[in-house]
Amino acid sequence: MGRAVGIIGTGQTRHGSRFDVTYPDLVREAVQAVFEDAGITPDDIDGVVSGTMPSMMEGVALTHFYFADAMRSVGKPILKTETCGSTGVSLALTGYYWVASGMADMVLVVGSEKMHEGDSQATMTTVAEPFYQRFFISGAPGVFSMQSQMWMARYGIPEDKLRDAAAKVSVDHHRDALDNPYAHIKKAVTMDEVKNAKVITYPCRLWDICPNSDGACAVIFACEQKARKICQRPAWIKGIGYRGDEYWFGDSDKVVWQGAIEAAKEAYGMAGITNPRKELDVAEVYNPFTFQELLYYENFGFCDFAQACDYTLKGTFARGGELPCDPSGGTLCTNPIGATGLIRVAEAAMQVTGKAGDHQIEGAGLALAHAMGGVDQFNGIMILGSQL
Amino acid sequence: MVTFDKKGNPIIEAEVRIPYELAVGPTWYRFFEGLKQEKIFATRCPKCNRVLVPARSFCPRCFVDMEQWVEVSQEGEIVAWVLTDYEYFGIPIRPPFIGSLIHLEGTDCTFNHLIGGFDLSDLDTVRKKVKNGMRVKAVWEKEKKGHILDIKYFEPL
Amino acid sequence: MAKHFQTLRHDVWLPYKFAVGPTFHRFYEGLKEEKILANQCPKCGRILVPARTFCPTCYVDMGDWREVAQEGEVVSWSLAHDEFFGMPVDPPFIGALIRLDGTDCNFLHLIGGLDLSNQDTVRGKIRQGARVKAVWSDEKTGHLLDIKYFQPV
Amino acid sequence: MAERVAIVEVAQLPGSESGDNYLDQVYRVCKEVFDKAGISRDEVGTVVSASSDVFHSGMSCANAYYWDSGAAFLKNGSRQDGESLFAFIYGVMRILTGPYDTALVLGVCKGSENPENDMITHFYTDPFYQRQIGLNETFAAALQMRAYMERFNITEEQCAKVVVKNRKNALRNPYAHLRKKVDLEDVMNSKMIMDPLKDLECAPKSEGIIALLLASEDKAARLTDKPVWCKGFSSSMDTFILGDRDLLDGQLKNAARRAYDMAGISNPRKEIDVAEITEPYAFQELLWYEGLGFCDTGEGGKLLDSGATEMDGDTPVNPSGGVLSMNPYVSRGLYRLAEVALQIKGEAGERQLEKKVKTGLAHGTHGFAGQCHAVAILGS
Repeated sequence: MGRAVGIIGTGQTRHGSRFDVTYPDLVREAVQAVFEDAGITPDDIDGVVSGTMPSMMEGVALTHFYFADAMRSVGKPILKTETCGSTGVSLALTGYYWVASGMADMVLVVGSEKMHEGDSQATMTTVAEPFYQRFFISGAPGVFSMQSQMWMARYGIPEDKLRDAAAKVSVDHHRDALDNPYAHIKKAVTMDEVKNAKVITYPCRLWDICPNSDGACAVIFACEQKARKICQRPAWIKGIGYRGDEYWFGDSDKVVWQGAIEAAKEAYGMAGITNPRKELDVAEVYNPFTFQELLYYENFGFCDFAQACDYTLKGTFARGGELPCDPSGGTLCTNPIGATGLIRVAEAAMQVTGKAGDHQIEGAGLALAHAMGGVDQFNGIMILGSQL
Repeated sequence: MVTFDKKGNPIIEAEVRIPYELAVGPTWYRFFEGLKQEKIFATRCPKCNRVLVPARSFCPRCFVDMEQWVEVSQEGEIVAWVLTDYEYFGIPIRPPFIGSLIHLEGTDCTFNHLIGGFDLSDLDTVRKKVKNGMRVKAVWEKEKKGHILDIKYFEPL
Repeated sequence: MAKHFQTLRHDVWLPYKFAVGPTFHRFYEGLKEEKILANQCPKCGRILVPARTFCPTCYVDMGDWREVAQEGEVVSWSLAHDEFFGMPVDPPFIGALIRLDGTDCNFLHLIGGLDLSNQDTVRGKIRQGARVKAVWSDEKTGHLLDIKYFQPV
Repeated sequence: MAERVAIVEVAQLPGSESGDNYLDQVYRVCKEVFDKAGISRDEVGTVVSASSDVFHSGMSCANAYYWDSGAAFLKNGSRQDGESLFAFIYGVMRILTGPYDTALVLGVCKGSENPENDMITHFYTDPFYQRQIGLNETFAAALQMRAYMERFNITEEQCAKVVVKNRKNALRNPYAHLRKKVDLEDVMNSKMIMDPLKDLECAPKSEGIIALLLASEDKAARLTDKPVWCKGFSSSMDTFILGDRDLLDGQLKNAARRAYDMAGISNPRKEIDVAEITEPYAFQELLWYEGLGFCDTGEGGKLLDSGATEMDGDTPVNPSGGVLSMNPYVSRGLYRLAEVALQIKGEAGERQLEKKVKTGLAHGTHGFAGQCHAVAILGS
């Protein structure tokens, strides 16, 4: 394998509705923060990786041009990565490979989205082609509703139990987000509120679904030698994995989801993890929908298939549980899509370096970050550790 | 022109419309011609033997051509469904509607289409009526355009 | 686009709301008052127009705002003949980069106020270094085209 | 860690309009490159593609659509946006890092399905300033061309001669989109689009689906007896606002210098046997000669006049016919790379250069007046 790579700094914007600033100014907020965190200057950077979700989300195409100055990329080599919702993790992977391959020593990675400037559901409709799927994919909630339903039917999970587990996920994460200074939705909700909220696409109700957010995230990747020199506690990249399914939603199983399983397996193999629930200290799972987070517990081997609800209701994946998931509040509370996966990576890095502040998981040494993209199509994973 | 959002931030509103024109190609063409004759066509992979609908020109897994055409059953079982009752800019079908995955008999994937033919105005009534595993059958539009919506929807049997 | 094979027309039609931010807002407000506003980088000292939030070179917040001259020199120009998507005015028109007096970058705008029907005549009149001056639209909306065009002096 | 990465095989589709479905075309070109290399889809390690949503037939998240057509089902893959040479270098990085010893690199752009390129490039602009003035890539190029002509006394004829040269080369390239000879008068008399830029000096809008198979040194030895090695690469980004830039002193020289350093090239004019460069506007080929160090600043016109960049010159440029003969916006960089690889392999058919080709350069650019450049050096 290539050279060892560490994360030496992270930066995030205050996520939310950010009509107060233009898009490049928002990006700059995260980039300024990452340089401050890493304590280096742009002169130290060998290359920049930029990414957002679909070009037409904000009405500006090929945004690496637009952000050239805000990312301090003028005069520098650049890559532009885009893989739908998994963009953020794909960005991190690009930064990782650039450094691991020896083609750069230090790379700045920037992900962003300003979802309030466009119409997210209208844009996402254009992910489905107009020959066939366009007419039946009712936005992202529709897809995830179908997925959770298939899961429930496959294992005969009682509807009430699933509802309770999903509601607990929502309640826990909304509380978690209160401790995350960057989070978008900062509102505590109760089990009853979640369970009785407005149905968006059955069984998904309002509090089961992530918001549209504006936000940016920046992360600096460095080779081992530079990371050790510059940073007292780098977050080391221990494992990576990525898989994509077929384009058509109906072509592969999304309950026992090979794409998710194999992406995790690839990352675990590299990191030497055999029992993820025991060995991982924290996981930032991409959870735009409560039900989907539960499904991921199973596919990532945090528990057996059909068991996620039981474990969740026991508190295994809550803060203080055996494997806390999304202590940042996760995607459920903050979703600037092109940045979201990178925020997962940044949060995982903050956890293993003890920089997560009020939502720190004490003593976290090994963390998983994940993002999903497409119509349940892509899964990307990065595992970070405090020790190389 | 600058206007203001509800918090008083200055914004510029714009709508963008970009025209594209897509090549249908022979496989989709034959599939759509089938729909005009009230037939649903799939193709079979010579290697893994899976029957995939709509018809494909190649198997995504085996990466070989799929040249054997089969007409598949117009009946099948619901694998998943979702009632959509919210609207957004550019939504292709007026809500409420039920999007679903249907396992058509004799195929090895699920088919994405609508469930309909009954009152969709109340979620609870719909939930009592529509269940996973339920059998449904294609209902055709009178006028065919060679379009995926030539099948009006699938109706519970 | 009539083609010899079957196609499917497919329009991507999307709505947007762009956050203007305080810097452009102030710049637009200036245009409404027939003022072209720039600001100065506290580090490199350059005066950039339109005003920016940050200096693209030094990456520091821009400092003092100032009104700049409405006259300058043509740096480069092009006479557009054909209609194209997003064009600001009907053709023919001249798009140009103009160095406004006292500024340190080139301002993208239009040149007008002369007969554009004959290309050779235009080429005779407009040259690199030619002096031009802003002409304002009667109605101001807080838009770059509140300046109707720059006219040769 | 693999030391070197090779291009093993290349497959490309022609640039002319095709009634075939997008996904079928992607599948076929991937299949062709596997067949040439004698491997199956299952053996492919990783897949990196290049495409841009806005140049992608109106479908967002482009790589979701062609993921399985692009042989990537259940594989670790990624996508680069804007410039397809980015996908090449990302594929190289993935092999260098391991554990994958092969990478499929794919460039995808079915231009015939898109509106005019400039309708799309207009959306590169910020909504507040440059969009309100109607800026697009042709508009920016026209401003750059005039500045170039005036500063260095480049003549309109010199710019037009680039078209004559490249279109003549395209006659021998079966994949080129425009395969009709034009002479200097045709170009000079073609419709003025944005003065001084004439219709025939602007690249067309083409289809372009292309696949390259990369492999580590060990694997390449088993797959081909004519590996083409990646010797150097870099890219460079310029500032966003057009009026802030010196349009005649851009980022190409930075990208080129870094790529040359990596490849150990000190005298590009002597050491590079063939160059394929991205010249969506004729005059840009002359300006890029300068940026690439083939001649001094302001001497691009003279270099062309000397005949050095003709097929039989000492530094032939665009033997494929270049972007003026075929312009699949996003994948055009990979087409340049593929042509250089074929020239080095000696498999360029009728357009194969007579001299021995050992080292070649592929250049890509996207954005207004060359806001971003990428340079790759390949060698035998």
